[in-house]
Parts: sequence; structure tokens; C-alpha cells
Amino acid sequence: MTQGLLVLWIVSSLAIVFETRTYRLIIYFSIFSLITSVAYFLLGSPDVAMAEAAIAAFASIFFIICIEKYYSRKENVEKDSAKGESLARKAVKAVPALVLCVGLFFLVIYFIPGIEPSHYLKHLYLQRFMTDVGGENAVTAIYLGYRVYDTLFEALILVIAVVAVTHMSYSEKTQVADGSHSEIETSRVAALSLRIICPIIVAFGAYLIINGHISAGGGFQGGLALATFFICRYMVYDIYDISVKNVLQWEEFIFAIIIVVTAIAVFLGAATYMPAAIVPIYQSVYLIIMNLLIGLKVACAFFVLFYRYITIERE
Amino acid sequence: MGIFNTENLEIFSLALFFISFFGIITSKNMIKSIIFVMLIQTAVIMFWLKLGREDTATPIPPIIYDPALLDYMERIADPLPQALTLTAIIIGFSVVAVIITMFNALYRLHGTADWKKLEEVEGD
Amino acid sequence: MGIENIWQLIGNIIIGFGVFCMIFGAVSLFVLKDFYPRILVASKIDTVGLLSFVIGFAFRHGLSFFTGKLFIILIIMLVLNPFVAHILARSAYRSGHELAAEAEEGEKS
Amino acid sequence: MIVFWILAVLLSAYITRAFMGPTIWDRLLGLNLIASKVIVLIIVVASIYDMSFLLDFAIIYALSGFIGIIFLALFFSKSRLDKKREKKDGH
Repeated sequence: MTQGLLVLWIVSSLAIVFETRTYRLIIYFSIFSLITSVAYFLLGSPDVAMAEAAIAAFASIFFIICIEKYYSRKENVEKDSAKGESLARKAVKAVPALVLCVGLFFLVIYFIPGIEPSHYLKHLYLQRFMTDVGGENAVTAIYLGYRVYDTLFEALILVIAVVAVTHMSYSEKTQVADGSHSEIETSRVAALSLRIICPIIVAFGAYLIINGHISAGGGFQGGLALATFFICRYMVYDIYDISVKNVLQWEEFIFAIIIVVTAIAVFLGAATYMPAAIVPIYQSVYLIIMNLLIGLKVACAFFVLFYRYITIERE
Repeated sequence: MGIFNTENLEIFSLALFFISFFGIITSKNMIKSIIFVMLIQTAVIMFWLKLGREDTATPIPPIIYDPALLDYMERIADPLPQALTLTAIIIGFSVVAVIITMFNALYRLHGTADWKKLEEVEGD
Repeated sequence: MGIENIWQLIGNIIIGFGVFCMIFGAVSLFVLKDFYPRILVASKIDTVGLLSFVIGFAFRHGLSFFTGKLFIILIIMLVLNPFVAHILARSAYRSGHELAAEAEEGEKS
Repeated sequence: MIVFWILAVLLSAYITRAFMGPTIWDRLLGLNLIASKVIVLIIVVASIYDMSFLLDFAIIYALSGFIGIIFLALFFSKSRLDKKREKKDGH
């Protein structure tokens, strides 16, 4: 079964290579990332699969928003679909690159069997993570307990990316007046069904964040689910009553708290060195707090990203 | 039940790596090269997840809800690559978000989404 | 796939019915010509197939957390699937995708 | 187990429809069906493993997959609208 899925995976990536019209590119990219998300799941990693599924949805939304501006003018559509030059000439131009890639591919394949990964770390982590960091989800124990600095820097990069996007988006009227409408016409069906779905999304996002250290899930996936709630909300009430500026400040504020909490935790030895016999409760409290903070931060970050893209698209 | 045997996963992920590498080289449309940037990252992650596996039987997610699971040690998926992949995916996506903003700005200034025309317009 | 008790048997029968439905859904995709009849048939059969799947698996697992989560998925899918079909058909119509019959009429007249 | 293989065949049937479809809307329909077929696939896998937390992934997958498709459909229709309207005002 996984072999068949991976063949489909390669076929959809080939489809992206041979497609020129941009609309179809995005749909093939969406198909591709749906398949990768299932492939991760079948390979035994539900956490990564959840993050990939949510990121796939966000990526296709961001792509379509910046494409839509490009395609609203008529001449771009005709120009794109016109066969610029004959297929033969295009193929001739592509041959050197093709030869290079196929050559490299077989070269690397020839050397692959030599690699024999050692599983010492895996056994180490799996046996000791229950006592050292607490919780039952090894992945959360690693990125919150043993390797908490990676998570710190990852959160920092997310803050930087959001700041870059908000200040770099090119439009004179970047300061969208709060309360102004966008032109997405929503029907009653949208309002009704989203009213049923939205509470489920928020409840499920909170569930993922809170017991991220027990079942599959965690700060990132929960935050992404919450961000999906804001996207649904945009569909129905498309006014900007939440001003993007103070959500941005909120996000940086939460990031500062994350740094403080990790510093305290490491100094108090909650993450990796406190013997579990004395304080098992303290460990899971630390995990829940960290997951909660990361979840809120990721939700605010993607909220700002999404609303900033909507303002680019609007005018 | 050999449903999920994953012997030649690394061949698939390598194939995807070189397909998207080829795509980045030959893509005339800017948006297409952005999409290929994300594809290359997925290929690397798939290869990285494959390295953590000892045998090709059905992998069990690394959530040990009862210690009895620990004696299937070789079948449990390795948690370390997954933890690092999580940060890699989110960082990759924030990079792509910034790239898309740049594309928007570039498109606003020059009105073309094509590498060739861009060079003519900017004349650098 | 030994069937331990009666519940599993009922579950398997319902899952068989679900698969039977879905095969028709797949066939309808290729038989119908235009987009509108295709989306109507495919999404309807798809939702029915999913419904019978979930009920089949609920029978197989009896009353447990598994069945509880299954029904959450059922609620989400029952609301979302027709909603997405509605959005697709509406935006297809909005963007001027005429029915095949209408288009021919248009040219003929 | 047999269900597994039948689902695989169905999945590929939808993908060919998604790739072959003449208009964008057929492709979006294919995408939509792939998403829902994949959810059924996950339910089958979760019931084989008999671990209930695997279903969390199915819920997230359903939500994010469909919301991606909803926005794709919404923005496709918005952009072509003015072209269509021009054609109508044209003649």
C-alpha cells in the first residue's frame, strides 16, 4: 500500500513539473501535500502528519491569494496559456538540466546502501523519556524537554517571519481601517455550516494543545488548528474587527513569556534533571504550560500572516 | 500484515529531490519555483524520516501509553527525526511565506511573474 | 480476518455496503460528461459511503473512545462534505462555467 | 484488509480524474474526493492499529483539507468573474 501511495506521490510531483498554467500548479501542489501528509501518517508519525496537513492548507491559501491578483487582469491569462515556443525547442533547452539531474540521481543511488544509521539515540530516548521529561508522547518530550533550545529558536524565526511579512507587504494602504469589508460574497449555507464547524475546531485545537504530551499532537498542531478557526471566521464575518497590530504585539509578548518559562524550567531542573520521584506533577505542568504558550503563539503568528495576505489581496 | 513495507522509500524521496531540483532549474514561472522549494524540503524530510527506521515492518507511532510497548523496540518509529522535522516544517513554511511576500512586491513593481521578462524589465 | 462475534459480522456487512457505494461513486466520475452532474453524484455517494463506513466501524469497536471519536469525524464530514460541494458548484457557476447542454444551445441559437 | 486495497484503487481513480479533468472545477472536485477518501483510509488504519489517538489526525486532516479547498474554490471564482462579466457586457 505505501509503495502505491509513494508512486502517486512521485506522479503528482511530475505533474507539477510538466504544468505551465499557474492555476493547475496550485491544485497539483495541494494534491501533492495531501499525499505527503498521509505518507507521514503511514510511516508512523502522526505529529508530523498533522503539522504537514495544516501547513498544506495554509500554503495553498497563500498561493491562491497572490495568484488571484495576477490573474484578474485578462492579458495575463492568455499570455500564460499561449504555447510560447514549440515543444521541441523547449525540450532541447531542458536536456542539459535533465541529464545533470538524472546523472546525480544514479550517482547518489549508487552510494546510498553504504549508510547504516545507528539506533543508539532512539533506544536511549525511548527508554528514558518517561522518567526524565514525563508525558507519554516521545516527540513532545524531545522538542520540549531534551531539545528545548531548538523550539526556542524556531519560535524566534516564526516571529521574525511574521514581522518581515507585515512590514514588507507592498501596498500603500497597508494600514487597513478596522471594520472594512472584503468582497468575498458568502452564502447562507456558508454561515450555517461554519457556525457548526467553528466550535468543533476551537475545542479540538484546545484538546490538541492541552494533552499534547499524552496523545499525538502538541503546541504546533493545536496552534495551527486554532489558526484554521480564524480562517473560517474570515469566511463568514469578513470585517477586520481584530486589528492586526495588537495581535502582533500579543505574539511577541507570548514569545517573551516562553523564553522566561524555559529559563526558569531549565534552572529549576524541571525539564531534564529533576528526578521524577520527587516531582512528577511539576513535569507535566511544565509540559502543558509550554504547549499552551507555543500553541497560542503559533495561532497568533498564522492569524497575522493570513490577515496580512488578505489585505494585500483586497485592494 | 506487510501493508506498510517501506523498503525503497529513500529511492522515492531521492527521486523527488532530483525532480524538484530539475524543476527549480527549468521553471520559468516564479510561482512554480516557489512550489518546488517546498517540494525539495518535503523530499529531504521524507528521507530523514526513513533513516530512523530499523526494519520495514509496520511502524508504531512513538506514543508509549503502556510500558509493554517498549519490547517492540525495533518497530517503534524513531521520535528524534520527528521532533526535528516539526521545527523544520514550520521554519520552511515561514521562509516560503516571506518569499511569497517578496514575489507579491516584485510583481506589483514590474507586473510580470516570469523570470525571463523580469530580467528584461530590470535590465540588470 | 476471523470474525469473533456477531457485532463484527454486522460491521463487516455495512463496511461492504460502504465500499460498494464508493465504487459506484468512482464509476460515476468517468461516466458522466459535464461537471455539474458529476459533482452532484460524486459528493452525494461519497458522503453516503463515508456514513456507512463509520457506522460499520462503530459496530466493530462497540462503545469505546474509538467510536466516540468516529462520531466526531462523522459530524464534521456530514457538515463539511456537502458544504464544499455547494461552494464548488456555486463558484463554478459564478465564474461562468455553463452546463454542456446550455453551451450547445447558446451556439446553436 | 481487502478494504485497504479497494480504497487504494479508488484513490488512484480520483487522482486520474483530478489530473485529466478538462476544467479547473473537475480538478477541485478530484481534490475534494481524494481528501475524503484519505480520511476513510485513516479510519481503516486506525481500526487496524486499534489506537484511538490516530483518529485525531483524521479530524485535523478533514478540517484543514476542506478549508484549503474552500478557499481555492472561492478565489478561483472571484478572479474569473470580471472576465466573464466583460464577455457578457461585450455582446
